[in-house]
Parts: sequence; C-alpha cells; structure tokens
Amino acid sequence: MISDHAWLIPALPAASALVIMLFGRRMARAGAEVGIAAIGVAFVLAVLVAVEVFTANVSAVAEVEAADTEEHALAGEQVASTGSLALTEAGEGEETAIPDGVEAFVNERAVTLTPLGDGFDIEAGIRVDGLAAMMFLLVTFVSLMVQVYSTGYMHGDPRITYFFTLLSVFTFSMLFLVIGNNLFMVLVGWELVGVCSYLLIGFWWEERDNSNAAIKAFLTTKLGDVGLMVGVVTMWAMFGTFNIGEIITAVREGVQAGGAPLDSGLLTFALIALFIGAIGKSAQFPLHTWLPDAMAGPTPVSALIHAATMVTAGVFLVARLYPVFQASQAALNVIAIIGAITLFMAGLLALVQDDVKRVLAYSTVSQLGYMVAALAFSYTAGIFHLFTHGFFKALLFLGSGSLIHAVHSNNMSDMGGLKKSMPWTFWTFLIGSLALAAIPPLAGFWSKDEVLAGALTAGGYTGNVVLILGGLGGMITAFYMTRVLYLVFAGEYRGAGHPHESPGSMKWPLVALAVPAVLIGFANLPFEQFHPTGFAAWTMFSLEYFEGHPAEFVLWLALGSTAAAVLGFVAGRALYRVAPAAERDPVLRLGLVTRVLENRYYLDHLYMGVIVRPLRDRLAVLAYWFNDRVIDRFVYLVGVGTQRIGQATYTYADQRGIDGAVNGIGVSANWSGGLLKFAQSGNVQFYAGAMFVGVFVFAVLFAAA
Amino acid sequence: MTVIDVVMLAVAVLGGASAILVVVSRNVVHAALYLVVALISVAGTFLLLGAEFLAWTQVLVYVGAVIVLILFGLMLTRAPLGPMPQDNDHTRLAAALSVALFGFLAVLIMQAFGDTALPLSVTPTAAIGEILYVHWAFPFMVLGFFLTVALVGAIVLARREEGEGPEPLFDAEMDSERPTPAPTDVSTTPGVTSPSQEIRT
Amino acid sequence: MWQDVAITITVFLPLLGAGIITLVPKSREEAAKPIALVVSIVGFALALGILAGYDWDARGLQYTVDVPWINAIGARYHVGIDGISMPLFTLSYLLTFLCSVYAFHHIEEPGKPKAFLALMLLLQTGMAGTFIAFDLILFFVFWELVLVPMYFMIGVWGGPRREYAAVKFFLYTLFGSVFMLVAFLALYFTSEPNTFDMLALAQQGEAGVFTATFQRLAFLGIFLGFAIKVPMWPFHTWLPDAHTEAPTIGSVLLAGILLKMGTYGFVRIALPILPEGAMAFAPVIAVLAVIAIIYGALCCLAQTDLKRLIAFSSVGHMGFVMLGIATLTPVGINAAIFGMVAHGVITGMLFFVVGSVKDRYHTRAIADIGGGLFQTMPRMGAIFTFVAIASLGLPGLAGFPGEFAALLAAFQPAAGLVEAGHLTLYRVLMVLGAVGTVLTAGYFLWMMQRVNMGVAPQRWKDAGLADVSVIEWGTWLPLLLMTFFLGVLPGLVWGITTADVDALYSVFGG
Amino acid sequence: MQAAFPLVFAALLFCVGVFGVLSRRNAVLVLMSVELMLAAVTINLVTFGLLAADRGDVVLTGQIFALFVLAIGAAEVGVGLAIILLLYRNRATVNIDDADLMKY
Repeated sequence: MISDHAWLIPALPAASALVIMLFGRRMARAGAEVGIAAIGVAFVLAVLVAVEVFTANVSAVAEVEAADTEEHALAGEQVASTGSLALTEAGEGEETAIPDGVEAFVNERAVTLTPLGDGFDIEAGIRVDGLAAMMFLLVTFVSLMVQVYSTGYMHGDPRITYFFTLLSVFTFSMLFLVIGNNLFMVLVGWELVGVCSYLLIGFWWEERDNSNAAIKAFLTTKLGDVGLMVGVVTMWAMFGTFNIGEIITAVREGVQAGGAPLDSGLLTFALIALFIGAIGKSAQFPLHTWLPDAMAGPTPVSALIHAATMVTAGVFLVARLYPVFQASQAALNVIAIIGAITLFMAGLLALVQDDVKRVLAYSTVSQLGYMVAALAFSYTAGIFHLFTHGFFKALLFLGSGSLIHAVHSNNMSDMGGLKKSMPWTFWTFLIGSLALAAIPPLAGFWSKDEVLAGALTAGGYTGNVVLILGGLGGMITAFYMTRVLYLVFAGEYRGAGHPHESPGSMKWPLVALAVPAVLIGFANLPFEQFHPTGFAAWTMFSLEYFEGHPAEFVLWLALGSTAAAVLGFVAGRALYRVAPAAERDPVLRLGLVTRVLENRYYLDHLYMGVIVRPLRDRLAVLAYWFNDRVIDRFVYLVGVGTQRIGQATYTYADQRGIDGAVNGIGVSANWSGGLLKFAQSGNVQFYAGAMFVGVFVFAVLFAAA
Repeated sequence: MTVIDVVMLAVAVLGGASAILVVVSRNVVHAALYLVVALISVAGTFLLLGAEFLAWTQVLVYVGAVIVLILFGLMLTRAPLGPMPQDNDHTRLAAALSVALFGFLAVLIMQAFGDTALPLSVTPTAAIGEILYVHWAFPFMVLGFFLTVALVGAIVLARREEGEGPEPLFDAEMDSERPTPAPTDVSTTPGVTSPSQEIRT
Repeated sequence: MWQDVAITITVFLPLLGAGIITLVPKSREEAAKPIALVVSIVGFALALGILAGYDWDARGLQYTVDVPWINAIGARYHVGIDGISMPLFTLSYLLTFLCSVYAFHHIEEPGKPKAFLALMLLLQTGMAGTFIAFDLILFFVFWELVLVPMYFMIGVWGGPRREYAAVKFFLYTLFGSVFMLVAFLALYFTSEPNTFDMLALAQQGEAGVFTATFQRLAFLGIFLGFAIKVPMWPFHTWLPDAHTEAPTIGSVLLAGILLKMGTYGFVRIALPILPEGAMAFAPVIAVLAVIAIIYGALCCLAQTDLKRLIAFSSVGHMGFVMLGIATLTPVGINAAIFGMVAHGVITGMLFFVVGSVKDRYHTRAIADIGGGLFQTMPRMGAIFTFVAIASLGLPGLAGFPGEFAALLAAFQPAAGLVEAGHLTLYRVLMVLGAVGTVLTAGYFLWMMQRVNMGVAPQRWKDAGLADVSVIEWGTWLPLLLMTFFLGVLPGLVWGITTADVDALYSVFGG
Repeated sequence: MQAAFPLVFAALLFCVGVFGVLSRRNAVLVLMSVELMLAAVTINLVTFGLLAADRGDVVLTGQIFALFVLAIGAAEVGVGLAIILLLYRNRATVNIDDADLMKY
C-alpha cells in the first residue's frame, strides 16, 4: 500500500530543507531546484496516496449500500447501530447497518518515541485517512506552485536561499501537522508552522514594520496556542492518550481513562480550549488581527501560509477531532457563532482597504469564518470549503503578487488599467475572484452552497445566524472583489513606470491554479447520486457519519445565494465601473462606518492599549521595580536587620557597617554594607570573640548535660 | 593546708596578678616584663607539681627566648613604647566574657576536683628523656620537622622581597583597585577618633 | 574493577587536573589551556564510558561504592549513579569540556588562564560529585565545594559589579545551606538507626519513621537550601546579579549545572525522604513556581541589558521545572529532569552567544547594540535566533518537551494532592503557566527584534566585527545539535530516567 | 596538694588571656595574651598528667604533651611575629583591627 509510505510526503521537504540549508548557496538556482523537485515528488506521492484512500473509501461506501439494499429487501427491519453517536446527526429515523469489517479508510502506524513515566508513552505515528489525503493534495500542490512562482518573484533577493529553506521547512511542518496520528504531533506541527510563519513574515527584517507584524502574528497565535495546549493536556488527562483514533473511540464508547464515564463538562471545556487554539491559528474573531498585518511578508508566503495552508490548520484540527466535537453541542454552538461573526465582520473590513493584499487577507479571514461555521453543522462542508478555498485564494494571492511585481506597490490607488498590459494575470485573477464570489459553476459556489445548505438543514438559532450572515457575507464578498477588479484592471493606469506581464515562472502557476479553481467544485456536487463517489465519500471519517450525512441540494438557497452574489457584483460594477479617485471612493465616504472599519473596529487599539502596552511598558517595569525595590530590598533589609542585632552586641561591627554605608558606592550598592560587612568584618578579634562565645555556650551546654 | 599549698597559692596570686597586668598595662614594654613574671610563676607551678624538667624548659624557652623575641618584635614594629591606650572598644564586653568564662570554669573545677588530692611525685629528668626518646620518638621527630618548617616559614614571611620598596605607609594600589574604598586609616573611622591612636613613626 | 572505581576516578580527575595546572609556571600560563582541555576531554570520555556501561533497563544504583568515610559521625563514602543523576552528571562533563574549548577563544579580564582553568576544573569536581553522592554529608561537602570556585570566578573575572555579585551569591547560598545542614542533622538524629545514607533514609521516609510535624520542619529547612539554589521566586535576586557579572564560562556553568543542583536536590533528597512534608509544601512550591514563570517573563520585558535578560529568563524556566516537581508525579519529575537538561543546554548556549556578542561589541546594553546583528554577524544572528526560539519552547527543539510535560503533569497532580483538594489550584496554575509561555515568547521575540533585526548602526558596520570563529563553532555545535536532538528524541533523557523516577515516586501514589 | 589550685590558676590565666586576645589592639600584645593561654593549657596538662599517672599511665603523657605545646608555642611566636612584621611593613600599623582585608 502506498499509504504505508505516506511519511515520505513530509520527509521529502524536510530533507530538501536540510540540503538547501547546507548546500543551497552553491547551487545554480540558490536551492530552489531542490525544493521544487522534492515537493514535486511529494505531490506525486500525495496523488497516489489520495487515489488509494479515495477509492478505498468509495468502495467501502458501495459495500454498505449493497448490504443496505439487501437487508431492506430481505426484512426491512432496522438493525441496531453500533455508532449511535454519529447517527444522532441523521435524525431521519433511518439507521443503516454497517457490515462487519467495512470501515472508512485509516492507515495508522506508529512507533513509541519515549516513555514519559507513569506508564504513558509519547508516540510518533502517521494517520492516513481521507482528511489527511485531501490535505496532502492541497498542501503539496499549492506549495509546489508557490515555489515555482517564487523563483520568479524572489529573483535577485540576496536571501533567496534562506527563503527556499524556510518554504521547505514550512511545507514539512504543515504536512507533519496533517499526518500526525496524535495530538502531541499536531501540537508540534502547529507550533512549527507558527515559527515558520514568524520567520517568513519578518523575512525582510530590516523594516521595523515587518518585524512588528511578525511578532504580532506569532504572539497572537501563541495566545491561542495556550488554549490548544490546555485542550491537549485536558484530553490527555481524560483519555490517558494523545492518540486521535483512541480518543475518538473512547468518546464513542463514552468512557474516560480508567473506565470512568465521560465527563461531558470537562470534554466541552477541552474542546473549547482546543477551539481557542483554532481561533488563533485560523484568525477567527477576536484573534484575527494578526493576519492582515502578516501581509508584510513576501506575497508567495501570503499565498502559501496565510491563505491556503497554515491558517486552515484550525479548521483541520476541528475536522480531525470531529467525532469528539460532535459529542458536545455546546462546543459546536460556540464554533458556529465565532465563525459567523468572523465571516461577516471580516467581509466588511475588506471593503475599505486600499492595499490589495489586505483585501485578500480580510477575505481569507472571512472565508475561514465560513469554514469554521460550516463545521458546526457539517464536516464535509467545512473541509470542502477549505479545499476549494485553498486553490482559489492561493491563485488570487499569487495574482496580486504578479500585480505588485509589475507596479511595485501594494496599493490599488497605484494600479488601474492593467487588463491590457497583464492579460494572463487578469484572466486568472478574474477566475479566482468569481470562484471566491461563489458564481456558479466555479469551485467557490459549490463549497459555499454546501456550507449554507448545512446551516439551513441544521436550523435552529445558530443555523439561522450562520445562514443569514453567510448570505449577506456572500453579497459583500462579491462586492469587494468587484471593487478590486475594477480598481485594478479597469480605467487608466495611475502608478509609476510601465507595468508588464510577469515572467513565465510566475504566469504558469497562476494558470495551473486556475484549473482547480474552476473544476474542483464538481468533486462534490450536492446531489444524492453523486455522494457515494464524490468528495463526501472520499474524505469521510466514518461510514456512520457518511450515511447520516445530510447533504441535499436546496434549489431556492442556491438561487438565492447566487442572486446575492450577482447583486453584490452589480452594485460594485455600478460604483466602480469608472474608477473613482481614491478620496472619492464611495466606501470611504460613509462617515462613522468608514472610520470604524478603517480602524478595524478599534480592536488593535484595544489590544495595544489594554494588553500589550500595559503589560510591556507598565506591568513589566512594575514587576522589575518590585524585584529591585521590594524583594531585593527585603534581602537588603534582612542584612541590615542582622546588622542591627549585631549593633547591640558588637558595636565595632556596627560601626564598620555604617561606615561602609556612608562611604558606600551609592544607593544601589548601599545594602551590601548590611549583611555582608557584618558577616565579614574582617576583624580577627570579632571572629575570635564569636568563637569564644560559641565555645563557651557549648561548654555550658555540655556541662548542663 | 600544707606548706606546699601555701606556696602554690602564693605563686598563683603572683602569676595571676602579673598576667592581669600584662593585659591591662598601657605600656607595651611593661606588659612584656609582666609576662616574664607570669611565665616564671607558671614555671614555679610546674616545679611544685614535680615536673622539674618542664619547669626549666619553660624558663629557658619562654623567659629566655620568647620574651626576647617579643621585645625584638616590639622594637622592629616601632610600636609606640610610651604609655598609651592599647585597647579597642570592646574591653568591657571582653571583660564580661572572660569573667563569665572564669566563673563558669571555676565552678566547674570546684565541682569536679574540689576534693581531689594530687598524688605529688618528682619526675626525674632521666625518666623524661628515656620515655621521650623511646615511647614518643616518632611524634618528637614530627615535632622537630614542624619546628623547622615554622622556622623557614617565619624567615620567608619576614624576608623583604627583592624590588619591594621600603615600607610604604599605605598600600595605595590595593585600595584604588576596589570600587568601594575600604577605609584603612582608623583615624577616619567615625567613633574611633582619639588622636593618640594615630601612628607615630 | 572498572565498576568500582569508575565514578571515583571520573569525579576526582578534574581535581587532579586542577592540581597539575597549578604547577604550571607563571611565565608559561598559556600551557594551562591545553592541559585543561586534555583533562576535560578525558573526563568527558570517562563520563561517556560510564554512560556506555550503564544498564538502561535496570532500576536503582549502578557503579556503587559504599565504604566508611568519617566513622565518628557515621558518614560514608557512598557514591553511585542512577537514571536521575545520569543526564546531569554527563551534562556537567560535556559543558566543562566545551568551556575548556571556549577558553581558547576568550577569557575575560584579567586573563590568568592558569587560575581560571584550575578553578573551572575544581568546580567540575564539585558539580559532578553533587550528582553522585548518596550520603548527605558527602553531598553537602560537594555542594559547598562548588561555591568557592564560582565565587572567585565571579569575583575576579566578572563585570564591573563583580564583588558585590560574588559576595551576594556566596552568602545567599551559604545562608540557605545552613538550614539545609541543620535539616540533614535533624534527619540523622531522627532516623532509626541513625544514618546519613539517602537510600536508607528514603526507605525510612516511606516506612513512616518520621512524624508529620518533623517532616514539615525538616522539609522547610531543606527547601530553603535548595530553593535558593534553584532559585525559586522570591529567593532569586542573587541570580541576575551573579549571571550578569560572571564571565561567560562562569555564566554557562552557573546556568548549565549549578542551578540544577537545587532542583536535583528536591528530586533526590527532599521528596523521597520526606514525602509528607513534600505533600504539604507541594502546593506552595507550585504557586511559587508559576509566579516565577510569569514574573520572570515580566522582568525580562523590562530589561535593557542583554545578559541580565537571559539571566531572568532562567527564573522563568526553572519555574517550569519546579512546577513539574511540585506535581509529585512521575510525569512531572520526568518533565523536571528534562527541563533541567534542556535548560542547561539552551541557556548555556545563550550565555555563550551573549558572551561572544558582548566580547565583540564591548557592551551588553541592547540599546547600544542597536539591532542589525543579522547584518553585522549573520551566522551569530542565526545561531542566536535558533537558540532563542528553542528557549521559548518551540516543539521539535529541546525547550518544549520539559515545559509541555510539566504542564501535562500539573493538570493531573499526584493522587494525594487531589485528595487534599488541590486539583483546581493545579489546573489554574497550569493555565497560568501556559500563559507564561506566551509572555516568554513575547520577550524573546522582542529581544530578537531589538538585537537581530533592523538596520545596524553605521559604527558597527564599520567596526568589522568578526563572525563566529572556528573555536566558537567547535564549542557550540555539540550544544546546537543537542538542542535539536533532545527536542526530536526526548527519549534520550526520558528513556534513562523513567524507570528510576517511577520507582522513586511510587510513594505518592501517582 | 589540692588539684583545684593549679586548675583554677590555669583557668585564671586562660581567661585573662582570652580577655587580652579580645581587647588588645596591638598585635604583639595579642600574641602575648595567646602565650598566657598556652601556659594555662600546659599547667592543665601537667596536672591531669599527674592524675593519669596515678591511674597507671607510665609514659608521662601529660608532661610530654606539655613539652610539645611549649615547643609549638615557641614556633607560633616566631611565625606570628613574622606575620606581624609583614603586616607592619605593608600597612604601617600593628593594630589588628586595621588588618581587615579579609572582608568583602
């Protein structure tokens, strides 16, 4: 089985990182060739693994259906299901028998790394299933494209070798996160991608803004990681293992470590804690503020890390533990609400940006909100949107990189009329925009429709919130992408110099990414007959879940969301067909609304003013003051106190002490006169006297005895 | 109360008095001379106890050699020879401690040996010699070695090294090297302001 | 035969080396360096030999020697090595070896390699001896032996405020060890039969020979001695001064090994012998540990002096170690031991780098360096970044497993502590500790921004600063590799410790 | 003779010596006081030696030890004076409270 060797997929970029780091400088293309070759091979492997996993899953589904039909034909009676938990989703009263021995594809293999004491071990292992295979495909493909693209985009940068090393390290880390069979490995990969992100955002570290953005990104996500760590630890304490498969089994059976019944309160706590990690990494409200700043990094980095892969790690984490999340409706509700808030408020923020990358960044935040919200109702919807979004958002970012490369500015007010000079970029960017705006039949339409359909089917309070905000969000998305398209490609060129189309190394990745942006949606057509052979079957985590999966096409919803998108498009076209001067941009003339949006809801001000500055500039200084003036002072006072006691007994020592204080080297060294001089007056007679007193006391004691 | 007891008492009074004079005398040379008397009375005690050899050794070594050495020391260090306070500021404390110690010891001794009579007998010098060179031969040799070492050590210490200047008044380098100047001149120390304590050279 | 003499030879070899170095004539002081190098290489090789001959699967002491030493007080020369001592024992030889290599690169004013290296080797004997002594008096002798050379290292070769720092270090530690000694004596007189032997005492402790009140009192005494050495908040104020003023090699050894003597003491002596005392004090220790984590990080944020910043970071890292110990579970103790080793490697490395930076810039003030280390010395900057990231606990590097396992253990402390109703406290502390990792990341990143990144001031660009030298590479490469491999394969430490930790801590019913 | 006489005498000498050691500033005087203490010790040794001889000690331990103390005392005076001389040469004083280099 090829999936036995899936460990090669992360191993290849790791090896290439090492090779580039050691020998990259001496290579003709600064190590890029190694990175591209390695990730290319990894991509091929990922395809092979995906084929194996997906076909296995499809045939498993087919077997179940065959058995199902058989049983219905024979008796028509219901057979008790083993997986009652997953089936609660179904709610249709129709339970399906799963024949013995038929399961969703999971290839898990592990070696014990180290004992931890108390009988616990840390393992290193791989878990290849539908979800992992899908992520392999996405990560390796986008990474391949981005690396090819970078050979053009980063051409001539003095640190290009370092850049490709980091790209390889990042790709390895991301794949490591994906492939891990236990939460410990997920945590490791999670932090590793974080540090790669930090280093790549701060890639041009000469500029203070860039390093500030890097620090902000790392610390904000790290804050979320506290949640992740707490969650992982709680899980470990509850189930006595990090292994994802074992945790899922334990939750299904409703037992904790040691056979105790499941503590649902603690479980909810753990899940919400894990989700806080996801909030940080996937830039969900209220920790989303780092992602737009992260655009300070090179554009290929934004495409790879901050659009397609790393930021989806949070979504991946929830999907990875989906059966566990299903056990806590409270956690799912939190997820839905956070997702809904994020998708809406980030969409609004995208409206007022001038920097094209920031528009895309906020759009990424918004789309991540969709994914997260979707996971509250439907596993497939969430990860399908993750999958499609990865392609078209990478496409958009690389397209924006191509623009920036041509006009040497991030600002749309310096662009305009680029359709003529950059046709390739224009057409691919257009495809990406339409996919993002969910225009049928592009990828984004199918995945977003799945999200909304999931919310509709689930209904209830959270379902309705997600549905309404999601629908509005769709309109906003279409509007801001239209604004971008017109500001960038229509009208007259407003910038300096003569822009021209990017070189082939940058052009072809755009084309290669445009293909899946168009086609990938067909992998998961929302019609009953396609499910057993489509994306839902490929990536299912269990047959029970797949069978109970409520995916149906709601015509009015699809039409409605399309109409909303078109409405957004028409409105954008009406306002921006003739590109207005920057200061006359309609979205910038909404008074208070614009001000609030331009200041990002004042969240950054809040964080800086309430957390960072007080902590760094006040509390830290206060703590150090406390250290110097209270604790150290106390030590000093102990010294002086001892001296005072000595004063009564040994006047001489006292005089030396005060003398020392008077002649001391100032306030800071003042206290050294205390304890120290007393104890080491250097006066022999003082020592001798002390000795005699001691001997005397002992003699008395002995005599008494 | 035998005669020997009376003599012992007299020797003790003499020795004790001169010992006290040693430690309270304001003139260093006088102190040294009182020390002679004290040590002679110690030798007398030895005689009374029958340790004849020891007594003469005491007289020879201490009264003869050590005192001369000490007088040389006084001379070489150019100590102020006239009468002046030689005590530091703890006199009372030291006195209290000593008196307490003495009282305690005296009580202890009286309790333990108050009614013990000493079996007096004169030890002939020949017996001492025999025992010393037969039974205590090895420790004796070690002692000899030790004395040699002390002799060499004393010479090395007291020898003026080549290049070392003639007795500087203050070691300036040593103090300036330290960030916190430790006052070496006592006269600058508050509380010890008696002008008579300045060094007269 | 080798089994009987291995430890004795290995421990006292550096002492012999120190003696040999003192014989080097003053006119040829440089000759002291190769001698020290040879001695430390041989010492390291012997330590590796001990490691090679160690049976990883067995529990209990190996290479044991137990002969009478001071009969009058029943003190014995009882040495041996087990899984708990082994990592630190070996690490001490590695660090001394690397320091003697580094000595070829740089020794602070006033030079005098002869005296310096002799002191370093003397220190090595003390450090190694502490980890293999199984008799309280022997332990105490080695413990105090360490003070003297370090005192002189700081006091003679240190920075501007060296004497102040040296005396503070010496007296503070001595102050603590007095209480410790009293507690040791109390243990001796209370034990039945009277003994200073740690193993025998631990057995008696488990068997309940000591009353609860006695245990608490004795634990308090031992606690003071060890807590000052660790140092735990609020006994830590000697550490920044000592670290800041100490010469590079002194800082490395101080951070790398000396601090671990305190935590090792807890693991080896305080907890097994006085289980009830430990149970009573564990919540206090845990609270102090978490205060140290947060507080250390905050103090780091306020620093303007690079070396002092690193020194304060030790306070926080040792907080994680103590948190692990305070859980009284095998997982926590394992975490603590790992934390000790990792901190020794990483912070030792950080002090090396900062020392080398200071050596070139002639200043430790972050503002004077002014950023741009990446430009003036790219390799140095890369190493600095790598180590700083390791120190802030990145998974895959050495800093992480110890921290994570400590948090893990804090979530589920020993059964006895749970019964006493401390579960919630520990869980709150665990979350606070996790928040502390964010602050840790914060100050390290901020430091790197101010030191590494940005544009270098012109005067430093013109200064022609030499990048990492060959000797420095030689010194650092082993540590860098260890930082990486310990992170990837935590089993390198845990594989050897777990069996003994499990055995030692079964008493807490973990 | 009563054993108490020489013993009390010795105690007196010793305590006077202690007083001198603690209270005198001049190093030479301190040294003299030390001599007094040593003398006290020898008296004790001889006295107890007599008691020991009464109980069967034939090798005169007390007196021999007193002899040794005498010798060592002489050596001590020699070395002590040398040190004082050195001190005087370096610091131009024989006051021992000035000889406080061993402080911090």
